[in-house]
Formats: sequence, C-alpha cells, structure tokens
Amino acid sequence: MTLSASLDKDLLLEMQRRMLRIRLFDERASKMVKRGFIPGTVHTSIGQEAQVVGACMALAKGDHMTGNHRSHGHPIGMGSPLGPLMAELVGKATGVCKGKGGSLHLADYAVGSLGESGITGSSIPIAVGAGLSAQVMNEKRVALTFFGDGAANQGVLYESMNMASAWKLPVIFLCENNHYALSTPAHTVTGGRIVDRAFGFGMPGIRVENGQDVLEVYDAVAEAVARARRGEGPSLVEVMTYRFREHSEGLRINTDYRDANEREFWLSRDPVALFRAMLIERGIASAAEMDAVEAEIAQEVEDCVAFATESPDPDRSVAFADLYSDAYLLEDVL
Amino acid sequence: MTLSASLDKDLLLEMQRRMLRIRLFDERASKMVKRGFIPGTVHTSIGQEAQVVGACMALAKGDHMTGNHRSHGHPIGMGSPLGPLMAELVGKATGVCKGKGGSLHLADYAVGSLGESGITGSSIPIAVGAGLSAQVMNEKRVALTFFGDGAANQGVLYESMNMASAWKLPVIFLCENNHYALSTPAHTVTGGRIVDRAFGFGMPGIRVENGQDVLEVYDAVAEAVARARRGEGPSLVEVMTYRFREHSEGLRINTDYRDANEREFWLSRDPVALFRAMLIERGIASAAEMDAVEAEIAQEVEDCVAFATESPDPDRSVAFADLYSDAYLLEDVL
Amino acid sequence: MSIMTYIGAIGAAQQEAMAADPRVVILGEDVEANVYGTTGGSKQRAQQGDFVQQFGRSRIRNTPISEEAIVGAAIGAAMTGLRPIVDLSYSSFLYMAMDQFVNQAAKNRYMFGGQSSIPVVFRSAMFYGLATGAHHSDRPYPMFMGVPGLKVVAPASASDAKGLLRTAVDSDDPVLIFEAVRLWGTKEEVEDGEYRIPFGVARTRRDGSDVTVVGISGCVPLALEAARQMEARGVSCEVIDPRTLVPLDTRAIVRSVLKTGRLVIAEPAHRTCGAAAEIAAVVADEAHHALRAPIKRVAALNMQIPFNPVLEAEMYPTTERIVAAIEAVSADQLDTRTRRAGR
Amino acid sequence: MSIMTYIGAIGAAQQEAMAADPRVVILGEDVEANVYGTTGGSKQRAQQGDFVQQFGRSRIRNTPISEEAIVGAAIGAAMTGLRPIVDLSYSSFLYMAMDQFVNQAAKNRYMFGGQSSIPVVFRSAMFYGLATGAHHSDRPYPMFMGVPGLKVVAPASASDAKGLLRTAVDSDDPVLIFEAVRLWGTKEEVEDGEYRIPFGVARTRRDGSDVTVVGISGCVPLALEAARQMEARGVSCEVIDPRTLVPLDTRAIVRSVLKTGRLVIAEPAHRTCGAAAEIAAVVADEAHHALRAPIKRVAALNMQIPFNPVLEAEMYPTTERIVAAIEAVSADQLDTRTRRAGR
Ligand SMILES: Cc1ncc(C[n+]2csc(CCOP(=O)(O)OP(=O)(O)O)c2C)c(N)n1
Ligand SMILES: Cc1ncc(C[n+]2csc(CCOP(=O)(O)OP(=O)(O)O)c2C)c(N)n1
Ligand SMILES: [Mg+2]
Ligand SMILES: [Mg+2]
Repeated sequence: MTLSASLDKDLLLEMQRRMLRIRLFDERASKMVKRGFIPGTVHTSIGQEAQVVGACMALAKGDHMTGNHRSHGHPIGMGSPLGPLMAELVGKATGVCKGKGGSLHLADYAVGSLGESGITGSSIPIAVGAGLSAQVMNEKRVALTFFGDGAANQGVLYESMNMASAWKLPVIFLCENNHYALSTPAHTVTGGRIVDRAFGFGMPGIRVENGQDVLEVYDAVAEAVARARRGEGPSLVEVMTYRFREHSEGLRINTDYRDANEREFWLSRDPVALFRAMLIERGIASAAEMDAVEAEIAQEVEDCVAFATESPDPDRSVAFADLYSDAYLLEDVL
Repeated sequence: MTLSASLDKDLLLEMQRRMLRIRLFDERASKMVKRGFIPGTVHTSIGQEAQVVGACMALAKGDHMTGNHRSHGHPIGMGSPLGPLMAELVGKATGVCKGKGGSLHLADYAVGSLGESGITGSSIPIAVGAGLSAQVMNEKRVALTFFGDGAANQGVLYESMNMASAWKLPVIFLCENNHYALSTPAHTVTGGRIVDRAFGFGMPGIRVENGQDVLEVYDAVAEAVARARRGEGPSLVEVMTYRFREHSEGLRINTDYRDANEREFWLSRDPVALFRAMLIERGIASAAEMDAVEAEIAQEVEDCVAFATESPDPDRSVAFADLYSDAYLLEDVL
Repeated sequence: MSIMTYIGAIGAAQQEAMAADPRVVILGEDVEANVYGTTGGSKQRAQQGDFVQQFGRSRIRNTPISEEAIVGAAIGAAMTGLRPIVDLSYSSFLYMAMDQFVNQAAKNRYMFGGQSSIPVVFRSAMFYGLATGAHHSDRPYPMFMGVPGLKVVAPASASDAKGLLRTAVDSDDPVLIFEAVRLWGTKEEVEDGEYRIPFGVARTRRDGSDVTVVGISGCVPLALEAARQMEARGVSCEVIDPRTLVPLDTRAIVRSVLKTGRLVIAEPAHRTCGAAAEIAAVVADEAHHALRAPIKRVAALNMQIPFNPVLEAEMYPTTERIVAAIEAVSADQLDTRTRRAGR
Repeated sequence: MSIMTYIGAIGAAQQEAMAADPRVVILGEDVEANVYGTTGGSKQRAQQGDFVQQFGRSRIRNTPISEEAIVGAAIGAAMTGLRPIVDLSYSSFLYMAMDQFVNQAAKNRYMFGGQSSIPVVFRSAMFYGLATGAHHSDRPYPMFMGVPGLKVVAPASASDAKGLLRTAVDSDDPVLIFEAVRLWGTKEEVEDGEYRIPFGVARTRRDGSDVTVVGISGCVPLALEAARQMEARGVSCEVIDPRTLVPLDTRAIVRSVLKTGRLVIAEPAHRTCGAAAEIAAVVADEAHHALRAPIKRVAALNMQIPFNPVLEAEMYPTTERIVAAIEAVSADQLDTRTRRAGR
C-alpha cells in the first residue's frame, strides 16, 4: 500500500531537491521583497514543503495542477526551473509569464502547471475541467488542485467536488491545512473537519496527519492518483501542516493569533530537516551526499536570482500582447 | 422523541388545511396559467405538500423562512392568506408584493416569509442572516430555508452551512428532494447523498425517507428547530418526496426522463389523501369532518381566485416605487 | 438558402460545430432533454435523433446546478484541449459564475503571458418581457463588456446567430453570446452550409441619411420599425446593428454619424453604464464636430423588473420610445420637411 | 477639526456608528485582528482597545472565506433587524458574491413590494497600482452602477470618506463603498464629531471656467494636479468629484459643462462601459448645445493588469494623460491664450 516504499534513491533525492528549492527560493524571495527587489508581496511555502512536494511528485508527466496564492512551491514541486520563476517575481521579460503574472500568478505549462490563483478557490474548477478533458479525450492524465483550509470554505470547492464525483473525473482535491487563513484560526470558521466533507460528496477523504513527512503525503496522494487514473473518480486529501512565516511577506499585524506552544511544536517539525535525517538514517544517502545536494540547490537559487537580476525589463509592447488570441482588437483596447 | 404525538386535533386539522390549501391553490393556478389568466408560468408543489407543511408548522410565530421557485407552498405553509398570494400570481395591485413579484417572488413578512427566490440557492444565505440577527439580538427565533435536490449542488449552500455551523446559528437547511431538477435525475448529478453532507460541516443530518407523511416531516424538523432554539446550531434535513406534475406549468418536454414505475409508486403516496386516511383511522376526525375541511378550503380557494380576479391592476406609479427607501433617486431612474 | 428561425439557426450551428470537431462538447443544465431547444428538436435534426443520440453522453452533458463550477470546468477543459459550448440558459444566471468569467476566462491568457488558450463559448438567453419576474429578466451584457479579455456577442437575427456562433466556436478566446428570447422565433433566410461572420463588423440593416439609429439585440427590429415609421414622415434613418459588442465596430457607427449628424441608441439593458453609454461616449468624442443634436439613449429604465406584464412593458424600449427619440433629435429636420411638404 | 487620513476617517466612522447603534455589526475576513486597518489600530482607538475589545466578538466577526454567504448573510441580517457593515477587503473579491448583490440586495425591496428594508454597507478597497497582479487590482464599480437598487459610493478624501460612510450606515438600502487604497494615506481636515454627507451631491473641488474635469476616486487628486498645471498655461479647469455614483449628481456636472463647454472625465475603471461613459452619455444628451469640443475620457486602458509596475502604471490614468485630454479639448483656447500672451 505504501507506494513510496518502491521509490528509488534518485526519486527520493529529487524530493529533497525540490523541497530545498522551495525553501531556499522562498527564503530568498522574502529577502528580496524586504529590499524592494520584488514589487508587491509574496506568500512563502516555508514549512509546507513536504506537503507540496509529496503531492506534486505523485503526479506524472502530462498531469495537470492548479494552485493558489501560496504559489511558488507548486510549480517548483512540478519541476519548473527556478530562473523564469524568480524572474517572474521580479517582473522581468524572461519571467515564466513574461513579467505579467507576478508571484500570485505563476504558471508553467511545460510542467503541467496551469496557473496559480490570487482569488482563493478560483482555480479549483479549472482542475475539474482538466479532468473533464482527460475523460472526454480518453487520455490517462489526472489533475490536482491545491487550496488552503481557508479556501475550503468557498462554495466552488463543493460544486467542483460534486461535479467531479458525479462524472467520476480524475481529480485530486488537495487541501493544505496549515491551520490558519491569514489571521483566522481554521477551527473558528470551520464547521466539522474538512476531510469529512469528502464522504457526502461520494468520494474518499484521506487526512495526512503528519504533513511534514513528504513520504506520507506522497503515499496518500499517489493512492488517490492511482484511483483517478483507474477511472474511479476523485479524492479529497487533507494534509495537516503549518506555515513557518507570516501570511505574506511584509505584512505587519499582531501575531498573537497563533499559540506559542503550537508554533514551537510545528517549528520543530521542519520537513526539510526531517527528510534529510530520514534519508541518512535509512542509509539511503550519506550526510556528505545530502550536503552536496544542498549546495547544488543553493547554487541553483543563486543562479536564478542572478538570472532574474540580469534579465531585461519587459518591453512596453509586452503589456499590450496576449489579451486575445488575435490582434485585431488592439486598437480598440488602447 | 416524536414531538408530533403531542399535537392536538386543532393543529392536526390545521396541517391538513394547509396541505389542502397548497393542493387546491396550485391546481387552480395551473389551470389559470393554461388559460392565460396568470402571466408566465408557475411551479406547483402538488405531491410535496407534506414536506412543505410539516416543515413550516414546526416553526413558531416570529421565525423566518426563505424559499425557492417552487414557491406557493412555502408561504401557504407559513399561514399566509390565499387572496394576496393569488392576486400576486395574477399580477394585481392587491398582490402580496403589489403585483411586482409574481409567482417566483412571493413574500409575506407578516408570517415570517422573507421571500422566495427564482435563482436556485440564492435565498439560502438570507436565512443564515436571519439566524445571525437572532443570535446578535439575542432573540429566540430560528430561520428555515427550503431548497431542492438540484439547488443542493450550489456552492452557496455549503458556505452557508459552514458559516451557520461555525457560529452555531439557529438555521434549518431543508432539502426538498423530489428526485429531479427539471429533467435531470438527482442521482446523475449528485455525488454521494445530500444528507451525508451535514456531517462534514459539523451538524446533524436527518433524512426523512417518507416525506409524504406530514408528521414524519414535522418530527424531524421540530427536533432541528428545538436544537436551534437551544443555541446548539444548525441542522440539515433532507426530505424524500416527489413532484406529481411537470417542473413548471406549460413546459413541453419529453417526459421520459422519469421512470414510469417510480412515478406510479409515488403517485400512490398522495400526502393529502394519506393524512386524511390517517386522521380518520386514528379516530381524530370523522370522514364528515374531513369533508367539511375540504369544502372549507375549496371555498377559500374559490374566494382567493375571485379576490384576484376582481382586484384592480396596479397603477403605473407602482412600478416606480420601492426601488429605494428614499424617493430622491426617482428622476434619475426614469 | 432556407428560411430558419433564430433558435433553429443556433441549433444548426451547434450541430455543425459538433459534427466538424470532436473537441466541441456541450455542457449545461438539461441539455440532454433539449429543454431549451438547441440540442435537438427541430424537424431536420430530429430525423437524425437528438444530440445525445448523435454525439453521445460524453459530449452532451447535463450538469449539476453549479454555475460556478460549470463555467470554471469549461474554462479548464478549454485550457486543456476541448472547445466547450456552455448553455447557461438564462442570462440572469451568469452572476453565479462571475468570478470565473472575470478572473479565469478573461485573465488567464494575459496574466500567464500567453500560455493559455481558452476556446470556450458561453451561451445564454435574455428572457425579458415574458413575465418571468425580476430574477429571470436580466440583460447583463454591459457588465461583461467592461472586462477586457472577453468577447461579447449579441445576434439579432437568424443568419447572424448562426454565423456568429460558428465564429465563436472557432475563437481561441472566451466568447459570451447573449441571445434574445424575443427573437428566438423570428425568421430569416439562412445559408445552408457552414459559414462564419467575423467579429467586429457591424451590419447596416437600413441605409439612411438623417439619423443614425444603433439597435442592439431585441431592439434591432424595433429600430427598423421606428425607421419605417419615420420614413413616412420624411426622416431617413440609418439602422446599424453592431452584432458584436466586444469587439465593437465603432468605425461603422462613427462613419454613419459623420454622415447623419444625429444618433439614437436603443438597447434592452438598463441605461446606466450600458452599451448605449459606451457608444454615446465614443461618438461624443470621435464625431463631436459632426453632431447636430443631442445623443439619445433608449434603454431599459433604471428600475428593477416588475412582474405585472403591463408594468414590465413600460420598462423596456419600445418602437414608440425610439420614435420619440428620433423625433427629438430630428425636430429641426421634421420642421423643415413639414414646412417643405406644406409648401 | 483635526487632520486625519482617509483610512483613519473610515475607522473613525465605523467606530462612531458601532457606538451609536447596537444594531451595527462588522463582518469580514480578519476584521478581528484589524488586518486592513479599519477595526482598531489608530492611536486614539488603540487606547480604547481594538474593536473586538470595545464591542465584543458578537458584533465584530471574522468570517470564513465565503464571500457569497457573507454577503447573503449580511443581507438577511439587514432584512431582520441588524445594520451590518461588511468589510470585503479587496474590490476584486466582489465577483464571488455577484448573485447576492444583484439578485438579493438590489431586488428584494422592489420585488417584494416594499416589504424588505436592507440597511447594509459593503466596503471594499481598490488596490490598483500596487503590483498586486491581475487578480487583486480590479475597480469594478461600473458593474454595480448598472444594477438599480444598489447605491454606489466612491469617496476621494478623508472628510468625504467619513461623512459618506455614516450616511451609508443610515441608509435603509444596500450601499457599496469603493475605497481607493492609493488614497488611504492622504490627509484632510475632518470634523471631529459625527456628521453625514448626503448622497447625490457632487463636490466641486476647484472652480473654473474653461474645462470641466470630472474625477472619480483616485483620479480626483490627479485631476486637481492637472488643473493646477493647466492654470499655469492659461486654462481654467473646474474639477468636480461626484462622490456618489448612484445616485449621480448629473445636474452639477451638466451645469458646469453648460458654463465651460468642455468635458474631460478621469476614472480608474476600464474605459468600456465605465462611469465616464455614463457621464459622457448624459452630457452628450443634456448639454449638447453647449459642448464646444469632443468629450474625452481618461480611464484604465482596456487591457488586463500586468504585474510589472512600469507596465502597470501605463494602464491607469495619470496626471499626464489628463493634461493631454484637457489640452485636446481646449486646443482652441490654448491657441487664443498663447496668441494673446504673445501679443
Ligand atoms: C476570494 C478571496 N477572498 C479573500 C482573499 C484574501 N486572502 C488571500 S489569502 C487568504 C487566506 C487564505 O487562507 P488559506 O486558504 O488557508 O491559505 P493559506 O494562506 O493558509 O495558505 C485570504 C483571506 C482572496 N485572495 N480571495
Ligand atoms: C442559478 C440558477 N440556475 C438554474 C436555474 C433554472 N432552474 C430553475 S428550477 C431548476 C431545477 C431546480 O431543481 P431543484 O432544486 O431540485 O428544485 P425542484 O424544481 O425539483 O423543486 C433549474 C435548473 C435557476 N433558476 N437558477
Ligand atoms: Mg491556511
Ligand atoms: Mg428537485
């Protein structure tokens, strides 16, 4: 049942690589917001790397993913190269969206990332549509959508779950339950448990209690993916995790909405550190090998910042392209 | 537990009266649509009288109710007099909404009817708001909202259930499961069972399998009402029932979306006939008494039609009133 | 050529599009039973069976009543290979999915730097003037005109309905088509084979020299009737149907006003911030020097829609109101003609 | 009188309204923690504790992220005795609740024949020009102007923000207030006590005789700056802020244009079917004979909003674009003055 047991060393190291990419990319992005190199703000996935990577790596090439405002981890988890992502955060022409999307709207169609959404819940039915096209076109791909515990209270989720269930679409609804929506503790605004909502919509609900363990997440999602690929329909996977930093970078609010003990407990469960220790403990990799992996990723992140910094700003004309597939509207538009 | 056991004869007869009012009112309305006396169309509650009346009579004076497009039964169930309702269907000045609402938008604030809604699902959060005001103002009233099996797939229901649950609001979500949304069988577009959706939102879910028995409906709803009034929060009640006529009057579509056997089974379970038989069988009323009740209601319906027919059309000025609470906008409006 | 109704033309276009391209699917409430009359039903089509029989349940799908998810799923499906036509039945139901229209359909191609293609058509019909009450009578197309990234179409005749729908299905961008139920039964000569009508090209329904009358959707026949009436009184009206509201053929309208110097715009939406406001604003800018009279709008009054049919009828544009507007802008003209006739 | 910021004035108005009437409650995401700065936080208010401490959790409520239910519940609560203020934070989130705004808030009083009263205020802020990307930068007030039954307010200064918000809370009808985040930090003299500013009364921010410049929301300061620049060049601009868009003080605008003969309208919404289109259409009708130049609109270009701040800045009205529009409509004027000055 634990599909992760069959993962080879390459894949396990790739998991750690992707978690490290998210960690270091986001740490760097946070600093760049502070220094004004990144306009606006960003939402980091620091602390949630296992939940993101475990889910993404349970997908295969050709599968689709949609995400939300906590947006960098998802494409990184899908294998997107860092340079165009960082360039996008900075708003450069070489950005993955040509500098027009920004942090909140990353998308990398080359790796199946159909787009992050700044509007909570809004990208959930997009994934249902990807599942629908797979079914109609008889392709074996699946679609996964990420949303938070806060977004889990948006009605469109239940419309989407119901539709996917009624039509047995290959969709995985992945709730990143990091216990808070901005300053609002999930338990104060949530009736019942999110995972329990699956049953009433006719699909399995799986809760990963230890969302800091990338393999536990992987196993739960891989099972849901296998089910979807077999044509048996959607699943809801709720992963319990924690964001280590503030909701968004630069947000200055009273932080007493979080309990100090709770915070400490979760900070002690750093997914990147835990997985490193596990790999070493199980004899899969040596500490030296892990150090090398970390150095490799640190270099990747250095490089992506350099790439972003050196890239040109988008040309003015870029702002006036891509609104429509055809150009004939342009003069009406200006 | 069965609260209905304590109902006295007057109340039991009143139940039958209200069911008869719905039945005869709607039969009459159907004919009036056919003859062009009622503009547009109407959606009858014929076959669903027990579900409507059982729910409404479990409420008390001061409670609130919101409804949907199958709209006449709900205010009648709350005790609204028939004349202004029928006048509204015809579009007369004496209509309960001055002829401006029509069949789809009946409302009678005098009996707690806050308004039916032509948009499926749209009036559900209105009831949550009535529950919220009760809680904030510390009043003991509750609010009940009616919606169909089709509307049960609209996201706003789950947002509403969640909010009511998180805040422990005195709200009863009443699903009229008549097995179809227009031509669409519920099982083809519904993942799981509607009643089972309650659990994931932290509230009791009660399914009334025999929604043709007004006392069974009453008992289920009365329990939910008692719970709400005790401050213990919302409930979902799903009542299994059947509409005897077409979705709306005058709709001409292929009727083979319904199974003939199923149809026959349900037609044999006429809630008005069943309750009459039960009252007589239990010795609560004689056949003669029941005949008298029926004659009384038949007369009421005659009278309401006469009232509607004889009432004047609304004056032109009526169309230009009630858009805003103040009149100062009127000239901008025209 | 054959005579076809507006709704028949829509059914025909849908069938042609489904037959031509396996990526075209139809999603909507009650489309399998052909409740709204465009997925089967016409005599010709009935011979071949309804759409479910012809194309199967995978491509003709009854949806749950979940407009937000329907619209979102159609967008997602369009982004990943299908070309869905979504039947949303009443235009009044579009509000339920507003976020999906504005934030996903309209923005994805742009904000993802051109990575997405979103070939999806959203059909809905404006059921106004039919005593359906305030919840079913809306004509909300102006809201969508103000959302860059969407294309907005409002056909006013059978041949336009067919040709514009095919163009919509071909479009790699999201297209909203607003039909007028009042026009569903109107007939016109329609080409038998497949054909397309380009977006952004107005149709001059009648040439004239004194007053330009722009009619939108259900107001086109009213404008034509008003023009006929005014002709008898010596005022020559040019009647223009823009057909697509985004893109809008402002050039054709401005060109006409440069000739006539007078403009009346009739549309079924509420007056404030409607398509007529947009057209008036464009003309007040680009044709100012040619304008010889105030620009008049004839739109739905800024009230909600009463149920009573007599009251309801007063809310929408009528031929009489259009005539009155034409009279108002051509008063001098009328005087001259009358005087001339008197001589 | 004291100097207050725009956002401080909103906080003050909310506090006064809460203190004055126990039926006033505030609902919204993260209002308890005062994330958006209007439910506690200013120094004065902090002394008295934040709103939760002052008014309790029953009246200051963090909601789930469920805009449709939030808006619907607020409407229902207003229909049954409360007078809620709903903080929807970003104006871009209003789409989620479109059905509730249009079909419940706007229509209930009317279609129920006056039985409902719906005293509810929906606040939201337009975060444009802040590199928040396409999903957080919308300025959708024109959509709501076209929905009869709603009142729409767009304050452009601290004193207006305070007085209009109090009027909104007093109103028995649903009011949508669109704030401009760009203005949150701007300061103005504000009366210390409670006061109201009536709806439908424009504020003339500057008298002038050559060109009428109507500015909306964040464009008011830009219009004032443009007027200053043009004054130096001999063109006298009258700057009008309508303050409320429904009801709209068309009389004040028309009166001004009758005097100046020229009109420029600047607003942050997209151009098509915006408030500027409505104003242009009204003036092209009612002040046609006085108009001596084309009416110019300066609005957001009809594109989606790019993230890159340099590109983004090009999308919205700027002082330069307003100046250019004023120049265009007063070219003759400028010539005369220049010539006169040259003599
Ligand atoms: C429709 C909508 N409402 C509100 C917001 C503002 N907002 C952005 S993120 C957020 C909290 C989201 O919480 P959750 O879904 O748990 O995700 P997390 O941030 O915890 O990862 C809120 C309220 C939004 N972006 N979109
Ligand atoms: C938002 C919205 N979508 C679609 C419709 C059209 N419509 C009206 S009633 C109906 C079926 C409703 O089914 P259900 O909720 O089961 O109620 P029933 O008619 O069976 O009582 C549909 C699709 C509508 N009125 N509103
Ligand atoms: Mg969260
Ligand atoms: Mg039903």
